[in-house]
Amino acid sequence: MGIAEFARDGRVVMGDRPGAAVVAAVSGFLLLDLVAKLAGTTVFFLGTRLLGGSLTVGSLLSMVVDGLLVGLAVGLAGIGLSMTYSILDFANFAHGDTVTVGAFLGWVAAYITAGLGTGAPIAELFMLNSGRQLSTVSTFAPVLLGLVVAGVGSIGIVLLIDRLTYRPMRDTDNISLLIASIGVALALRYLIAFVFGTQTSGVASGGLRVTVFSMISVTDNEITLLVVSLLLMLGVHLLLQRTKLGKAMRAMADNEDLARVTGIPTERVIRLTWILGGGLAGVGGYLLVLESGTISFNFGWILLLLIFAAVIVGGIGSIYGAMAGGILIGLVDSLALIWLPSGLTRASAFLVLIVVLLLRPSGIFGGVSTA
Amino acid sequence: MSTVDTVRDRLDALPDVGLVVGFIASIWAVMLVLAIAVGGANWANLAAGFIGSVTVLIGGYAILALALNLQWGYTGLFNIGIAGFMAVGAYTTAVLTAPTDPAAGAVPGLGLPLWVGLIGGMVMAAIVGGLAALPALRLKADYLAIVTVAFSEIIRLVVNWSGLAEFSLFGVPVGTGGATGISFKSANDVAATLINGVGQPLVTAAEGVGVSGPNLANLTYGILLLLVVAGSYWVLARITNSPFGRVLKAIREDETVTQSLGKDTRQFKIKTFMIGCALMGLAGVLFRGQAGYISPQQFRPTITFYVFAALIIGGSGSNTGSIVGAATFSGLLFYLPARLGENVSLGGTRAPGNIVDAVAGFASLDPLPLLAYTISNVSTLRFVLIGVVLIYIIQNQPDGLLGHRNEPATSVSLDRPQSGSGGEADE
Amino acid sequence: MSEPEAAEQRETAVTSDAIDSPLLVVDGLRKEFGGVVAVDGATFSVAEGSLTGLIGPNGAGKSTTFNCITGIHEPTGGRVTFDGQDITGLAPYTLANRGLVRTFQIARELSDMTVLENVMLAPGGQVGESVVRSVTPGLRGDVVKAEADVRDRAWETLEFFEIDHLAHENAGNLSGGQRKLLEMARVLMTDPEMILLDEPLAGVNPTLEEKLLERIHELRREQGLTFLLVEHDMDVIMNNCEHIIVMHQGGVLAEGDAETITSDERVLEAYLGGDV
Amino acid sequence: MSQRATESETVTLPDPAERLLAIRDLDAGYGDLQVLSDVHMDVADGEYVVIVGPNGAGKSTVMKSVFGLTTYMGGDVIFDGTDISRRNPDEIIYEGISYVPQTGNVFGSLSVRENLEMGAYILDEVPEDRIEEVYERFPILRERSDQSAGTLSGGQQQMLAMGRALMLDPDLLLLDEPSAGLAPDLVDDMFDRIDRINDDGTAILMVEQNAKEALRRCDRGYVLVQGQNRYEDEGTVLLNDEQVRQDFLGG
Repeated sequence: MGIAEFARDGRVVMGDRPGAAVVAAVSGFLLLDLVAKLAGTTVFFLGTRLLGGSLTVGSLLSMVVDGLLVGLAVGLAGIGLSMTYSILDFANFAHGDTVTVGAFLGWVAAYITAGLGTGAPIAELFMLNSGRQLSTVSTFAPVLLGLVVAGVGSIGIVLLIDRLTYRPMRDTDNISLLIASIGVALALRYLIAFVFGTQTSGVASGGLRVTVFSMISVTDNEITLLVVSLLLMLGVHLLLQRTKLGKAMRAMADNEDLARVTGIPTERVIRLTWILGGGLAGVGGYLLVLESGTISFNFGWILLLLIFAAVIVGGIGSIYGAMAGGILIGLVDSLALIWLPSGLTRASAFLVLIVVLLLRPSGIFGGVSTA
Repeated sequence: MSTVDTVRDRLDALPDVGLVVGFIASIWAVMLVLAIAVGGANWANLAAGFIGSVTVLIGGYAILALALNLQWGYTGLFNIGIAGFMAVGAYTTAVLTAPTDPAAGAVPGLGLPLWVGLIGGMVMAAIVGGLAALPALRLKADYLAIVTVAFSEIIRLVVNWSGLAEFSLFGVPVGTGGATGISFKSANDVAATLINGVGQPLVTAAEGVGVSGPNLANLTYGILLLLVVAGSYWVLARITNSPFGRVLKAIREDETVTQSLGKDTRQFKIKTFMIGCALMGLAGVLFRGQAGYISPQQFRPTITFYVFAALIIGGSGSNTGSIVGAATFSGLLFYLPARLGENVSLGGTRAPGNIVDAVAGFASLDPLPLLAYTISNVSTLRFVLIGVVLIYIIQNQPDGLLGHRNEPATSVSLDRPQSGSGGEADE
Repeated sequence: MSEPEAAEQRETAVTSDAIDSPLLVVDGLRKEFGGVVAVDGATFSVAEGSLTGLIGPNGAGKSTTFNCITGIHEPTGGRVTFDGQDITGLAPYTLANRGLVRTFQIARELSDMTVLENVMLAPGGQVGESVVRSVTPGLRGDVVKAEADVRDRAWETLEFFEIDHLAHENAGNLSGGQRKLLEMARVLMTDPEMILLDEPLAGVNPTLEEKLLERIHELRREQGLTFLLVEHDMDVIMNNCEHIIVMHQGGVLAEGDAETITSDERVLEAYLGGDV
Repeated sequence: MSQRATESETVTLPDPAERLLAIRDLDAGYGDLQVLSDVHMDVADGEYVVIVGPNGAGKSTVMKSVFGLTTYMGGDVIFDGTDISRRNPDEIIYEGISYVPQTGNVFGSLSVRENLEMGAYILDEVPEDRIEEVYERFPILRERSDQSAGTLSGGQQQMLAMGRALMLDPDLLLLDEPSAGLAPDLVDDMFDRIDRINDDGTAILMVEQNAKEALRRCDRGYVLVQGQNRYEDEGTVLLNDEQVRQDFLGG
């Protein structure tokens, strides 16, 4: 099987040389254009602007920072999607709504603890509409508590969902599982809408603004996102590389049959997959709200395709790929603004997704651990 | 499981047309009963409203489910970009038929007749579908799914983009209207004209029993849509009950074998994708653009998943099942709960404004506030129900209501020929 | 190796019953997967109307050869000629339409289709495979007429293989042996000139085995079909094939009739795992 | 002359309780396809037993059946006095049997050392002494310790697969065609290593395509034809039996 796979890959790459060449040409052109823009020169050809324009280093840097921050959270959420894909072998369309669930659980916890004693009615706090904006600096303890609740809560939810939905279907084909996950996605999303309504609530805004290198300005909430994401990614790395169960997870993603004859308890590995994936999704969602400031019942669902893009670009099944892919997609989403009108930047991220799937289905970083 | 089985057994006994007509008629009956129960003196008008709306929904979802059934149920092509192909069809029709001199603030179009617009929309959807299919069809099912859904989102973002809201096409001003959308020749108006022309006596009669003009027009439109469903069914049945359909089924089962039996499977897949997308494009304008107005909001990916739910409930692989599924989904899961929520009240208990107040009633052992809250939010909860039904079906009854049926892909009776061969004797 | 020497080697490789009218010629076929060479210059031919056996120990490259001939894999090197025409690397459907078809080692029935549908799928160039003809009133008449012919032929073929009583059954419900019969019936419906059989008897009980072999011989006799057969069961090969090709380590080790093969010490060694 | 299976049935088979592994009247296959019928086999403590036979005889199926990877259809598989015929692989591994599949037998993305650790997954702690023993047995694995297994050569992967299987110090090691796909000059080396594993006390049941070499080295051999026992005897006796040799070409 390994050999056949290899051969097929080889053939695919061969057949796609022209496609790869086009991609390389386009990337080269964009890079050249970027340099021209930064230099403030414009090149005209036959009366039309060929490349160039103007762009300040400062605005470029702030775009990079934006993209990096969103990308980190997307990557964090993507780890779970990638893991379920490689270990349970299906594309989980409910993953975006797990992100939402985690975010709501976390924010309700943070909001209520921050609001206790302020005299705000409990209903307003629970519904996240007291109008108060939390920040890491001003309400450190509640924000931290919310983070923990987001992780733990979403773990509980995904374990319950696995028990009810996916476990009875362990031996079914991956398309049936995918469809079941669409059902889960609908149910989760509208349960949230049932409880919290469909409005968008503003819940967080930076309490402190720090300027770095006198050009980049970031808030305390953004720094929290950065620090927590990096720490969690490091944690995942250590878990997978150093712990026995983490290694077993990688082993199972690699070769499930061999894992079974080696005595690896596959159900336990699956449980760990949900725990890690669900927890990171919840935390990722919580952090995204911390950064963007607003929360609504379908923000995770809207994010799902971006998470898919991150995971596929990084090579589905690869956890490091998901992290790297997240950052890359975050940057594409943000930097596309240099060339495209703001309404189309998201489309460019999806375009990257499609191009990668067609030209290099194993991802840019090429399946570090393949499914 | 056993309930579904009994339902299935009974369904099996009916001929297909009877099955579909019976199904839709019973949904109408349910609506009628509801209207009588809650409408008081106004029941007839309410019933016409309910039945009209549910029929439009059934018609729209049935066309979409039939198209998806051709692609997925027959050929195994997991297309979850339905919303995007609907948008292509709808926007093409809109741009072709929108008036050249629109009202202030609206977007101009080419002002062509509606039928030209409809054909144009289908052709464009087929072309875009074919272009999407060319590279994508070699991907495995779940990757194809992701590519198609991403593709449909790109389409939506493009029509939503303000840069295309109004532009000049070879000197002629046209546009998509961007986020605000575009108005064009309303398909509904055609129904209204029809009704007010030849159907004048009918209108008078309807008004006599209290049915309003718009409700009657809506009902007429729904029935027109059902005629389109019937036409689509006829075409698809001929496509699938033929050697062409046989090859499609074979591709779904095992593409390598199909190839080694001499079929150029790629061609079959692309054709199928184009035909299905054309139908999706048609549904895009007839269903979403009923009122002569479309906007990008109407083509979110969610609608794709509703079509999947409809097809899976009915049974993928069966044309009749597609329609039955669409009727079940739109009638019983999508429309009915919302109307029940609006029209059922709990005596004096007013629904609390949020869930906290609703649950607070429990402190005084009063479940009514929560119940009232639930009822008033039933239009949200129905989507939870749809999700749960989807999970239940895929776990317990993956063939849906009718997917287990054997609908052999052929254009003739398959019984052993009576004359000619004398069996084993001559071997 | 000098030219004449190589030529001489080739001469001796082909035994006395040299093939006068080869239908299929495999010349220097080579297939690599990554760095691994699975088929390494295999050269042999199959005479028209013959029943030729292809055997060899595990890993000899039989399946890969099969897959290269039938277009499942693209060969890395070498040439395959069928009926005088170069068919190297052509897609499976093109080959089938030229009369070269195959069965699969593990029967690959289309399990959610009926037995009759399975068989009716096979004939090439059916008018009803055109959408326009199938849909348009008036034109559909031709489709229906052609379809009736296909149906009648399908019934006859099922009767020939004695599985007509299963015609309306889903193919997935058939037993292992019946599936093998169905596969044979299906490839026969393509009107082939040559059929490549990949272990048609694996998992088939002796009675059914007898029946299948009888059918194969009958098809050769009465329709002049050519068969190339990969089979593990040596008895079957020795008793039925007039020409046998032995593969070992990606190449052809020996060729000849049953007697030549069984008395060839190198063949025995190859099977016992010795270096040859 | 080797014992024909039909004759040996009249001779009573050894008492299963006295054998490490005893297979009796085993029927097994995949799904509804029966591959083995009435197969019997014995492996004594520390014995080196080889199963040979023509292609498609069901040799690998015997091995998979012992490890619970086939569809059970009848008969007994008795290991160390316990009937394991209907157990799953994850239970059987606790009994003291390890299995090395023919293909896909290493975790390609894990390092060599991690592969070995996975071999001892069911133990509470990583047995450093066992890893050390495996490294001594296969020094190349120590050199490649941190390299991912997917980058090893075919022969090295085969050693790693065996090393992984030895991590639990099994009483019985099941090897499925360990020489398959190896370059000819590596085959002898592989057989030498298997000899040494057996010399150190581990009983071995091995399927081998390379019948000549395997029969020369083993204690006893079974010839399987079409899913049934055909002959059994000392390896060298079988090897020199003209009838057995002909069996490989049918007969």
